[in-house]
Amino acid sequence: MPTPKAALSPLAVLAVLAVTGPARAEGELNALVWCDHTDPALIEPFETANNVKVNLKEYEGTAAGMAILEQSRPGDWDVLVIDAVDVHRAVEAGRLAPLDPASLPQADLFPELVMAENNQVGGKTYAITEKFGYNTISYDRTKVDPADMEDWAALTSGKYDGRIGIYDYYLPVLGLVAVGQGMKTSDINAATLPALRDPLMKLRAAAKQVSDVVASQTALATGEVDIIVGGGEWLTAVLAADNPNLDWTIPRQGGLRWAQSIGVVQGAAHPDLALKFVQYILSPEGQARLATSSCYWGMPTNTRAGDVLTAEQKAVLRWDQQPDYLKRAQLYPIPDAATDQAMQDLWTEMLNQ
Amino acid sequence: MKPLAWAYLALAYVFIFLPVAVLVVFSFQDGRLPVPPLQGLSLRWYEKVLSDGDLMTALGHSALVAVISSALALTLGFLAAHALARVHLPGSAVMRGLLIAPMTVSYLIIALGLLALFSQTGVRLSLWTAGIGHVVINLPLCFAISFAAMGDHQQAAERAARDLGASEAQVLWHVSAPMLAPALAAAFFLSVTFSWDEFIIAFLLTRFDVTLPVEIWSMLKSGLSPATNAVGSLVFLVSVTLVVILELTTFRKGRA
Amino acid sequence: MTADVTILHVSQHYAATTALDDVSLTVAAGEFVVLLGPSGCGKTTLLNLIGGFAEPSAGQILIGGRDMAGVAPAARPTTTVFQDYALFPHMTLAENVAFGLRMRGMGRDERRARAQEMLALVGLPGGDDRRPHELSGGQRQRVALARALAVWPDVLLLDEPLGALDLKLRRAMQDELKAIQRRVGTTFIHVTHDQEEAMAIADRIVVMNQGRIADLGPPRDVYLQPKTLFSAEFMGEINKIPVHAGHSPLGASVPGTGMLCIRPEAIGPTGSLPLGPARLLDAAFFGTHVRARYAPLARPDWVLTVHLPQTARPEPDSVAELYAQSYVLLET
Amino acid sequence: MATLAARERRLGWGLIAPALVWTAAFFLLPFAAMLALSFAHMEGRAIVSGLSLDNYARALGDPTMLKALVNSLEITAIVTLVSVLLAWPLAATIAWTIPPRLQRLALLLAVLPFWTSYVVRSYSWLLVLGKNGVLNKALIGAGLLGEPLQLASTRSATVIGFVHFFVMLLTLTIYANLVQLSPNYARAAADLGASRLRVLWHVILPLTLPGILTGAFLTFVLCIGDYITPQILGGNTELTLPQLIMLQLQRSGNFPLASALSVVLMAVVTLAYAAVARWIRLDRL
Repeated sequence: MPTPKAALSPLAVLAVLAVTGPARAEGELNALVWCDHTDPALIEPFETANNVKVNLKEYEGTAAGMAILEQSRPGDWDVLVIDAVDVHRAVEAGRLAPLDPASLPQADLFPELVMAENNQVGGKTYAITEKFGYNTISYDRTKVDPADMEDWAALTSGKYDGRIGIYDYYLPVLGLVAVGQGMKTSDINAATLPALRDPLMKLRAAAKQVSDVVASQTALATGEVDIIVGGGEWLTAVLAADNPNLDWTIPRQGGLRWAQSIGVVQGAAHPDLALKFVQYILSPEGQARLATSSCYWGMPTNTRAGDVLTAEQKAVLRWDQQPDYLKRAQLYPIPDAATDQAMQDLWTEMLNQ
Repeated sequence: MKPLAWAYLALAYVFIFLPVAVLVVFSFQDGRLPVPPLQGLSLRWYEKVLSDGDLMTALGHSALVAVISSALALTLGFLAAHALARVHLPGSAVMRGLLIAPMTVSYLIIALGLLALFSQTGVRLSLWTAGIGHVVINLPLCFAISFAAMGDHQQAAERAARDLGASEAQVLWHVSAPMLAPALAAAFFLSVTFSWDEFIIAFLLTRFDVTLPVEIWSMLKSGLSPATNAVGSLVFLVSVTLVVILELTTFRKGRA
Repeated sequence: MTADVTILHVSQHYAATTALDDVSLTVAAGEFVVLLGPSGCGKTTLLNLIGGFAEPSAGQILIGGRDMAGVAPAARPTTTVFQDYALFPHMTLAENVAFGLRMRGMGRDERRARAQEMLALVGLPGGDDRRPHELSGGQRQRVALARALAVWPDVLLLDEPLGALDLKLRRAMQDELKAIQRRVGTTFIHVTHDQEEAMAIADRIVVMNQGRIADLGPPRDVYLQPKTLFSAEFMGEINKIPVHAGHSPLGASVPGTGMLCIRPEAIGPTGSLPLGPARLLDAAFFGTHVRARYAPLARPDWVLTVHLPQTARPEPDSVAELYAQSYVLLET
Repeated sequence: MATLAARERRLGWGLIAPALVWTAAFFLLPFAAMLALSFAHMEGRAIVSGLSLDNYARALGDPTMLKALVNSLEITAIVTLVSVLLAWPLAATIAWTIPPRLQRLALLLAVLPFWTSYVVRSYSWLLVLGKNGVLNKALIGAGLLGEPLQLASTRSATVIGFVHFFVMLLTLTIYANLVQLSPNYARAAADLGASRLRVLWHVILPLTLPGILTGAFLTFVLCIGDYITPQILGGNTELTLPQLIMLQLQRSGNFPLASALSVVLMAVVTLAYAAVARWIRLDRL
């Protein structure tokens, strides 16, 4: 009679899966990253040098990354790339392990990008800033008046209705809406959020689409839209070779500075290898490759990457304008859990208009 | 009436083939974007795709999951159908309903349910967990097709085989399965197709070892590119070849 | 290769209906028994119980002295030739015939030889690479027979095996079936609703009606000396004359009370029992005999059916004295 | 000693058990897990299990969520209706106008694009419908259009993508239904004096209705639960329920709310099934 054995089989499958999972080979590094880290040109040199396999899973937006960690088991992840402003959040959730600052090239970073108040908690360093750039306005300069792009108000003036795309990440874009209203991103909280609602909906009404990193690039490149709100060098630089008409600017009211940090996950199966990976990413070579990754470009935080990058690459990255930009850009909003939820709900409501 | 019918037919075929035609044409685009104008013909995107290790790995994963999950779904479905057709069991209507039920549930919900179960029981996501999901969606299909195919003719032969001393396993292997072969082949083939092409379950229940649709999805997320067209065209070419071969062999014979 | 079958007080109930009602029967080893009756009489149910396709609600079935309770069809020393033959369409004739042997783990060569032997037995030598759909109905029937006999059953069960054949073929197969049974010596239990077929092949006929045995005995006895009115009527055409205390409206005098049953061919111008004068209503030539219908003068509303010799040419409206040569008085 | 009937039943249970246990373990149990999760709530960013109805209150009360449900229902209704209306004449044309020996070929052709990858099929519509896509270029080139049509990232694009897929599916099911009909029905009706239209309306249509309903129900289930097509073609505009579920799951990590929304989605499908269950036989597909 096959009954008892057969009856157990699916549960047995489950049990076996639960106990063993797919065998995690020695020398496999699991990293939860933004899409720029998935460029083979960045990863392969590390894999070859250390004879390991790097498994990458990409995500967009801290909440999405935290959700993935929430659904994982301890030891599933070794490396986490996260918005610098959200390092605290990850540390509070127990997701990041402390790092030895001495093992990292802190001294070589642009001073503004050390971001100790973000990367440290209780005096301990949990992450290091690896790449940064700006969320502002990207546009096709043959199709819009570049002068208009210096003022956030131009976007909702009616002139560009149906020609605007919005980058689908609530934190920077809500921050930009705040900046456009003359508000500081750090002032966004549950009480001030309602004030952003109307300007956000007005922007949405003028927009044709709300899309992720690559869809935004594509839309701009194919002329689907002429302006991307939330764009910046990360969006246009990668397309510079194909479409030299794409440009970006920080309007006079200001823009946002994004910065991503990298750290080792708490309880990582391979903490030493994970640290090695972090060190590789922060090395001048790693920094140069990360800066010019196929998914999106962005400024390296390690100044010594400047020796590795070519002059053309530095021009596209606007290496020399950084002092001015850094002055005019604010950091991402850092909402508490309730405000974060409210911001997401507002965002979802905006999507569904 | 006739000219109208032919005109409708022509329009319908244009509608049906338009996206595929565009897909194939722009897979030869000699430029970065698969949108007009056609800048020239090139095979470079095919080269790129065929030398893409991740893509080929995903293709292997898809084939593996499709074949194994379909074989399992067919086995389970066929045995269950055989039981219900052969033995009068109490509550058989309820059981039939239960086995068919997943067919009325969206794949997304099945995927979410399994994700909830797996994350609560600490099962690590992998190709196997996606495979489990694919068995869940294909089991009702295999069961329904097997059950519908069972008739008096083959049940009489099963009875004769039993009378001649065959054990139940021998009856299934030597008589039922060969006699129902066309239906079972159709069920298996449909299952393989569904599993091969399934996205949301594979997307939510795998981590690194993804299947082809998930890999194509991430290609798509990494930008509009003729490479995606090339992958799509290749998948189309392979599937159509397979369909035509099956059409000319198995199913034509099965209908005779 | 052969065994007796004993059926003891077997009943079979399905929900509200009774398919078999306290049936007892003994079949001797090597005997050819035919279960005969109209559809729904319980004959197929009985066959299924012997074959193990169902189990009786009550009673016992013994084969070769062994109680068959709880024994699956495969484990019984019986095999069945099914009404629709149930040949395996995806196997060749030889594979069909060898199937049971294969299930018993017999080697390929050995079972191939046995299959050839069995096919030869049923008159299908050679051509064993054909598949069932290439055969005629009669040939399929032979294959089914060979397949069932190949595994040396003690008892062969035949469920209306000739039902699907046309009349001519059926008569030919009857003779062969009988001959094959003689040769193999296996006990045959054969179900049919065709009384001519039953008489042609049976050593003994079991007439069944409404779940009970209505009559049983050699064909001659069942035909000529039926024990029940049902059996008398089922075995062939019969004239029925009510008799009360030795008297009937035709003046015939047989001691007792009941129904006087006379076969049409047992009536003629001579005989032991006078039936009085009757007027010819009509007559038709049937090849082997002339079928005439008479109305007795004593009861002109009755009709007596009479089989006259082939050569007879009765005059229309003529009156004749009729006599019965053999008869039976059955209780009603 | 077990009776034969009991042994048969045990065998039957043995044969059906693997499928039942599989379905219980990987369909019912997951659904129960999801249901349990739908009553949990978020505390900060952590999931706290409990018996809260908040998620349902939001799923059915929050205008954004409700709008997604309405969007889903509207899109699904339009898609189902349009697909049936387009597929029926196509199936009928193939069954009645094309010579019998070519019918199978015609049918195979009509469903051939079915075999492209599902994700790629939606994507290829993007190439057709984009602002600089093939359709706009062709229409503008032909002088039929001055300004490009805004099709991509709209509901129309989602509907077109869906209809394309389901026309193929429905053509198959309706065709299968039509060729099973004895031509004598139509002949008898015509013989009795019915016009062609009336034959169609009073005889053929009612006879194919079960097939149409089964196909329409499948369309409904597959359409309302699909994430890919609205996500690729509709963009993040006019969210459908599956998009909203994925947003909650992937972006917010709000698995409880995603679960509640899924339960709502399932309830909608179940209601739809209950409405048509009388006429369709899923186990006789």
